[in-house]
Amino acid sequence: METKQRTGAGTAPDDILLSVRDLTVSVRTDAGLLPLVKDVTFDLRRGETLAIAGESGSGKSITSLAIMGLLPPPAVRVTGGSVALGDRVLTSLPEGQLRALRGDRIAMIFQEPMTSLNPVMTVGTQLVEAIRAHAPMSRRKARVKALDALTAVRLSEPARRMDQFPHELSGGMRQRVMIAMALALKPDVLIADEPTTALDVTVQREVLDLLRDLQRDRGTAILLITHDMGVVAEMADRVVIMRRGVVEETGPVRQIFAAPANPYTRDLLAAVPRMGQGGAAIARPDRPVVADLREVAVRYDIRGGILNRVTHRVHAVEGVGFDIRAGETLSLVGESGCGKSTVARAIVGLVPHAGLIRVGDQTVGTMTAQARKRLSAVTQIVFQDPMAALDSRMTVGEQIAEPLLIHSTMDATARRARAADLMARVGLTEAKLDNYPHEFSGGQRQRICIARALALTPQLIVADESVSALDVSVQARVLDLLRALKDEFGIAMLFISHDMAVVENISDRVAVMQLGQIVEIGSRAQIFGNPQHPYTRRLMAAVPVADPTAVREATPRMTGDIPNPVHPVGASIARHHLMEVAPGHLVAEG
Amino acid sequence: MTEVTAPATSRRPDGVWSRLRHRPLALFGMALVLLIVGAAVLAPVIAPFDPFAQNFDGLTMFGEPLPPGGAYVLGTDLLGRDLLSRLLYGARTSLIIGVVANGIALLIGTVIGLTAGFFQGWIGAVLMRFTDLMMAFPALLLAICLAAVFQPSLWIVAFVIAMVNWVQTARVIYTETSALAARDYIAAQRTLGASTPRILFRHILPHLVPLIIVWGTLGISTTVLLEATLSYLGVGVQPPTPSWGNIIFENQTYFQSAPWLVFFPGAAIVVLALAFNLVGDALRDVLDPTLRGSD
Amino acid sequence: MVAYLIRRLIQSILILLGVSFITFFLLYVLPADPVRQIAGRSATPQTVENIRTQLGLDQPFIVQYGRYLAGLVQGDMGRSYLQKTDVATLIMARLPASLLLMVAGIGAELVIGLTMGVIAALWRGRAVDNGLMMTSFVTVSAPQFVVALLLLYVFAVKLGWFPIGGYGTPAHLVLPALTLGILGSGWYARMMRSSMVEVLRADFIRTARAKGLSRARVILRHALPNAILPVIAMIGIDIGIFMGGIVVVEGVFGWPGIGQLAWQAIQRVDIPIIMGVTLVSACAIVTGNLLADLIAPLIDPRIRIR
Amino acid sequence: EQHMDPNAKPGGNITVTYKDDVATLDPAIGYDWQNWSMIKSLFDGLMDYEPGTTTLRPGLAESYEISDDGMTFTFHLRPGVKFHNGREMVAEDVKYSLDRVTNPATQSPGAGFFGAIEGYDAVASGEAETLSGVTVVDPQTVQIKLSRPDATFLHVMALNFASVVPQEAVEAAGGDFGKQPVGTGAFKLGEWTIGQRLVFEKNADYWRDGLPYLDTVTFEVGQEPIVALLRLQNGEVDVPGDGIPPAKFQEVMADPEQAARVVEGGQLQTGYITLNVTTPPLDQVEVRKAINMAINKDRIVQLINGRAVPANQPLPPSMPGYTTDYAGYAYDPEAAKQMLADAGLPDGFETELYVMNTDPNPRIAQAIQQDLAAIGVNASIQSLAQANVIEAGGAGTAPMIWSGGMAWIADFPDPSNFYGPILGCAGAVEGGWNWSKFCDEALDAEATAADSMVSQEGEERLKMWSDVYMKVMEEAPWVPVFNEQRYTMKSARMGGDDALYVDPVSIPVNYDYVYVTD
Ligand SMILES: Nc1ncnc2c1ncn2[C@@H]1O[C@H](COP(=O)(O)OP(=O)(O)OP(=O)(O)O)[C@@H](O)[C@H]1O
Ligand SMILES: Nc1ncnc2c1ncn2[C@@H]1O[C@H](COP(=O)(O)OP(=O)(O)OP(=O)(O)O)[C@@H](O)[C@H]1O
Ligand SMILES: [Mg+2]
Ligand SMILES: [Mg+2]
Ligand code: NI
Repeated sequence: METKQRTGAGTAPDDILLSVRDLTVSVRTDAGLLPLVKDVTFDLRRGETLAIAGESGSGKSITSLAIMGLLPPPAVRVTGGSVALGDRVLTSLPEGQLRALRGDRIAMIFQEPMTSLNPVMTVGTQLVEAIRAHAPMSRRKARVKALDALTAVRLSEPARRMDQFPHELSGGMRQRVMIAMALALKPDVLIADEPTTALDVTVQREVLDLLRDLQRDRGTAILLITHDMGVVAEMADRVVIMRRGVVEETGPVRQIFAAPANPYTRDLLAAVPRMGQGGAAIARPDRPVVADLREVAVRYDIRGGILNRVTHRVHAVEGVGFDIRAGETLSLVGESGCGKSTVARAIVGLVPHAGLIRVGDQTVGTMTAQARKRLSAVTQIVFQDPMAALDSRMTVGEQIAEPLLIHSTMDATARRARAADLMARVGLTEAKLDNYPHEFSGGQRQRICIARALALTPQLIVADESVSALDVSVQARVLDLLRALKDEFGIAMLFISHDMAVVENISDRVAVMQLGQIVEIGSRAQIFGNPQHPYTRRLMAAVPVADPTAVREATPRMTGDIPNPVHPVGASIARHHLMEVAPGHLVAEG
Repeated sequence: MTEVTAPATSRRPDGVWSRLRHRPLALFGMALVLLIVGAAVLAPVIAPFDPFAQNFDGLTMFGEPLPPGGAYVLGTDLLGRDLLSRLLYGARTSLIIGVVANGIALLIGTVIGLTAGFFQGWIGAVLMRFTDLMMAFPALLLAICLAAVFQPSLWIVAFVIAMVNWVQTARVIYTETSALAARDYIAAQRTLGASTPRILFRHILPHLVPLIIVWGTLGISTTVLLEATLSYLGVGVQPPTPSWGNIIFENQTYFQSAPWLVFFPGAAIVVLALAFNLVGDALRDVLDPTLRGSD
Repeated sequence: MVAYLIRRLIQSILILLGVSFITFFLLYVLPADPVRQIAGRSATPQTVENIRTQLGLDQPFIVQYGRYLAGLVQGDMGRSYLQKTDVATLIMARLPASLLLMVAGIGAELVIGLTMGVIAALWRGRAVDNGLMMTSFVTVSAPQFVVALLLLYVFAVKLGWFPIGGYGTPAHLVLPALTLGILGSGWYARMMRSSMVEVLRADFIRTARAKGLSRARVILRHALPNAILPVIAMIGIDIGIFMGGIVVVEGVFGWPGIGQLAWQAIQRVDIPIIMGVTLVSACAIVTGNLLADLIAPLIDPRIRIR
Repeated sequence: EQHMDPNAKPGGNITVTYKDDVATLDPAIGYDWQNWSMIKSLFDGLMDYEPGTTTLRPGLAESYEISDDGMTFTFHLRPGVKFHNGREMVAEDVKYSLDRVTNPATQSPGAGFFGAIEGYDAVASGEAETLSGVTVVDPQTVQIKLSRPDATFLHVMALNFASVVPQEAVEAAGGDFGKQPVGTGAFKLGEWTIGQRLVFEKNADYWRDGLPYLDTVTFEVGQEPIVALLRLQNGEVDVPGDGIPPAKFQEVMADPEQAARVVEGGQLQTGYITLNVTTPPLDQVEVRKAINMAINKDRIVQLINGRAVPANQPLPPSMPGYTTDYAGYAYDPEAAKQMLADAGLPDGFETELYVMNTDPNPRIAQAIQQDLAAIGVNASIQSLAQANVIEAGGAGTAPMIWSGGMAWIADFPDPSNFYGPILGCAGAVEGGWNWSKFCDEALDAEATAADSMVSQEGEERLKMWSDVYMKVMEEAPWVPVFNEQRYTMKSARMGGDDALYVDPVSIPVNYDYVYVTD
């Protein structure tokens, strides 16, 4: 093995590490070879961060997998161009030699931290095997190295983590483990494919900081793949904009953000929601209250003991109260696990709750089939993962028409016509009515879910992270759609998201949740303009800004684990008391 | 890149047959199934001999069966009966066992697994405890006891096999249903106000189809052989009614001196199971919309 | 954990109670009279009645069952009608052989089936895959007795590699275990194949490859343990099927297990033995299921025992 | 008297296999054909048979006297006979053994054989503990009084059930005597691994000097007959206890070397179909005769590879009392059909044929079925486990039963043995073994008369029995089908007279007298 040269941060700009030339990747189909990525060319220099940005499906992941030689066999393969790491042409290297480079000279971290680690092996084992695959050494020595790596990524209690399994770690921790694994062997190139997309803002913040620090300390070249222009602005030196498999534009970040030459790049940048740019909130105190929650609590039982009795409870939601008026959007923000989804599910009657929930003229509670049906006519939910929320074995047309079948006496043609109409409303063509969910892109699927939710023209739509998984351009389109629908039909909306920029864009009022309770609630202007609770402030500070010139102040780092809401049966929970600091702006004291 | 150009109607899911048509293996499987069913139905017409006739010239002087070839195409059995004719008639019995009894078992298993998995709670608990109970029985023993209590006949045997064989299916369906019931799309259906039967039949059952097909096709040979074992233990289909299973069992000790008596019925069972498997696999793929376009 | 075990134990006992009740009832209504078997051909009606009374078989069903249970609680499984020996003694003498065969058989099943499944999954869509899946079908459809005899004939009689039946040394175990293994492997091969195909698509497999691990390590260390999980659950179900299949194989190989005991007892309505064997088998099945449930979290730490 | 073989070499071991496990070695209980010969080698009764024959000879009794009225038997015991536990056998033991076997608590299936002993009824009903008819005269002498004359009594005393057992060993075994047998026989039980193997060891103190020849006999149980034969061919087994399986018969007989090691002999067995005389239309004697004429016995014999001879009467040819000049009902389906028509059944009738479910019995039943179909009788087959067939037979619900697998093998070589429980009125009750439910008081009386004759071998008595069976055949409650021949196979090293391998009372071989040549 050749010795790795490391020159640190101050590298000459022409010191090219990874060079991609006219890379073309194709998939073999019945109709012949279909290019997925065409003539992609870029260089990655020592010590720099190159971002590849672009909408979903633009070929970012395929490009990075092609570099790694990990294209899914046998259908997808490189059909043209080359990838060179230093003087070695990766695309023509046999698998054995390529394997020796993987993880050693060139490492990769993947989008999904939840599924990218082997669930049945301890974190330590997975690290140790990565190290030993390339540097023959005793298990003990490798463990020491692994521990160093975990410490380097600032994982709390690294020694304990070594013997834990991935599922025992939070998403952010897992991503750190992935990073530790990638960096343990000090590779020249690190490819990070959407490393933070699946994470909370606060966690995203930490991971990004970490990557930057590591790069600064070690001079690793990073190929960062993302669809989040905020992340690009903050992290990258240069950026490659891709669309439909071809490179649209390449250039230094500042230049591209300041003066995008390519129209697509301009669109992309325009679609980025930015903090502080939300339109004026429309106060609607005159409108009728559509949803009213008072002292809502949801607890999940944890059973144990010989008789399998309830010993502990997860206090997922504790004493939450708010109302939403017609035509109003209330956003619910907070970190993962704070109970946002649970509130959503309680409102649509999917989980039993204590306290009072009224939607329209219906009281949500233990319901008969009839009441359940009536409730569904007034409120609908749109889930985070549209693929999971659609029946994969039914055409989308049938699924959109299904509520009509359940609730109305329309005949099949009328239903189909209405479904087609709804499809059109959410910007999809009628021709796709007979397609199945997997034949749509994520954004399209989400729109189908929205169409289905709209079929009964409910008074309230609960959108649970409905745009989180979408890339900016699609996200913008869905948000526009929601906004239009709200204005057109006067639908009230409970909008759940961890993306503060999106929240600022769409909401009239915002509620901040922490550990199952609301810690601050107020109008958008109040929350964003004058956040009172420290937790709210931290959320705000964590948002990456899509402006490479912005100077970000250092954020206080979170330490330790997220406090968990599990308590023994009978334990009393400290409730926050909300104080009104301004009209309609309530903040938890303490 | 343009939007989908194909006319909407061509993508309707009703073309199961038309899509099956393009799969040679599926066609082959179907042809085999038809062949076997045809053989069973037309047995009286096509069988060269009376399957019950103990032909005088069907045995050698020493009472040995005749090997294949000659007047008896597949040879004769220990009573001098024409094996081919017996196999043709045996197809009737074996189809009833492998398809009907197995189908009933599948149905029971699916209903119980589905109900328990979907409703959970006390209904689920009661049903699954009952399933555990049935699973704890050594199946063969239970079958023997049941069959001995009732007078053995084809339909009783079919019933007994159904009673014994549903258990595994129920378990598997239960696990799958529980997982499905926890998925978001079912929650979405609930919030749409869909009735329970609707959720069960329109949204859960179709997802269980692949599983049902797998267990159904695997069950064919197991049930056919179970019938044979029951016959052997004296609680099965009564002689001289032929079934592929009991032909094997009657003659298995002769596997050296008269291998055709074991080989042909054995092959028939394999072919039957395989034919249904080919059709089942193809059907599963065709019914799976995520695989559309791959055919 | 302890609480869980206790809970499962209680559940198991209830299941065993149910099994014993149903079996006892079926045997009660069975159209065969054990007393006639005991009394023999020359017995006078009076002798027959004497024996019936002695065995308490003239009592109502509930009383008989109650007495059986009472005995059972004291660890008394009754005495064989025809062998005039404690059923417990008879079963205990044979149980180890059956358990050994079961463990070896399931082991063989797993080895053969899983190997087939893994190979098929790795080369899915190719001729190897089709061939293996076809083979799995043949094994599922093959009659036990014939397979057993065939193996015996080829490997013991013709080639002389193994003893012709019998019990005692590991060499004796090979053929019976192999028979059971071959016959049961088809199911596992199919399960394993689909499970493996699924796992090979998982993200963490890609991660493992990105680390530069060898192909063998990726498959054996990363894919296999994950793919094997659904198969573990299957073992529980399998033991039930196994207990039925063991009769024939034990017969052919002269394996001194409880299968043969049961077979003779059924022929001659020796009710205490039938009851005993049923209960012991049920115990094995229940224990097997429990073990499968206990093993699962060892393989997959995400599964929690509650 | 000792029948010593001059060529015999003492020592060595032979291996015998069986499919079924040995249920018990308690002589009062064991009634399977496979433990019958084993018990014979472990125990002795007062009477015994010459090896390989049906000729009675004294056993533990050195001599005996029969009173003139044939009602009192006085046995003089052989002195110095020791049980395996070392104690000397005395007259008390004989009495104890007879009391034990007749005691209802013992649940002996053979208790009924001792019905002629005075006081039997009291013991059987539980009123008495001991048989009043058995008295110990002195330690070497036992006297047995009968309540009615019984010509077969000496045969009864040669039955396993009459074996002499030591009380202390029975009591010490605490109900498990069947697993820890102690007798006076040529062998004693060495090792018994349940479900696997039994080893008999030579009883060095055996009272017949020089016997047995073998040091040990190993019985391996749980062996499938076809596998046992493979092992025999491989030289691992000396005698396959279950005989040559049908699937292998032709192969063995076609090979001269192997065929030479097969010993053929008759046995006291008849395979028959019972016709339930209480079930219409089988209650008409014409119908029963028609059925007798419908069965093609030659073909059935062919089906079992010719391992039997067609039968025409209940008794097998080798049984004293067999009627040699009787032609029986000849196979004549046409005439049979005519008879049915005469009986008012021109279209035949529907009936059921019960059969035990082990090969070759279902096959034989199907052959019978076809023969019946030829005369218009439509019999559906009920192929069931042994216990279920016996149940149906006893309850009288079975119109026809093929006896195979449960067939009558004589307990002792006397014509009376084929009558009582299976053709007499005593067995024709609910649960009895007379499955045709045939009961003719007059014939019963004749039978009793014959048995009351004092001398057993008397020509006159045999003539009487012959008449009884001829009259039975007149009534045709049975269709005698065949008398099975025995084919015992042995390994090349086995020595001893061929007769020992077809010993009528010790199946498959007489262990005491066979030896190995290597
Ligand atoms: N295994 C495959 N077979 C066929 N087509 C594929 C395969 N994997 C990806 N594609 C197609 O290749 C194109 C590029 O996919 P890629 O995963 O690189 O997109 P991406 O830019 O990473 O998008 P995202 O932001 O959603 O991750 C898409 O149109 C996708 O449908
Ligand atoms: N079925 C359940 N049983 C037990 N605990 C649960 C259950 N569902 C959710 N929880 C717990 O309730 C708490 C709140 O969960 P919830 O899904 O509402 O969080 P969230 O705010 O939506 O998080 P995310 O942003 O990750 O979706 C979490 O601690 C979660 O672990
Ligand atoms: Mg991607
Ligand atoms: Mg959530
Ligand atoms: Ni615990």
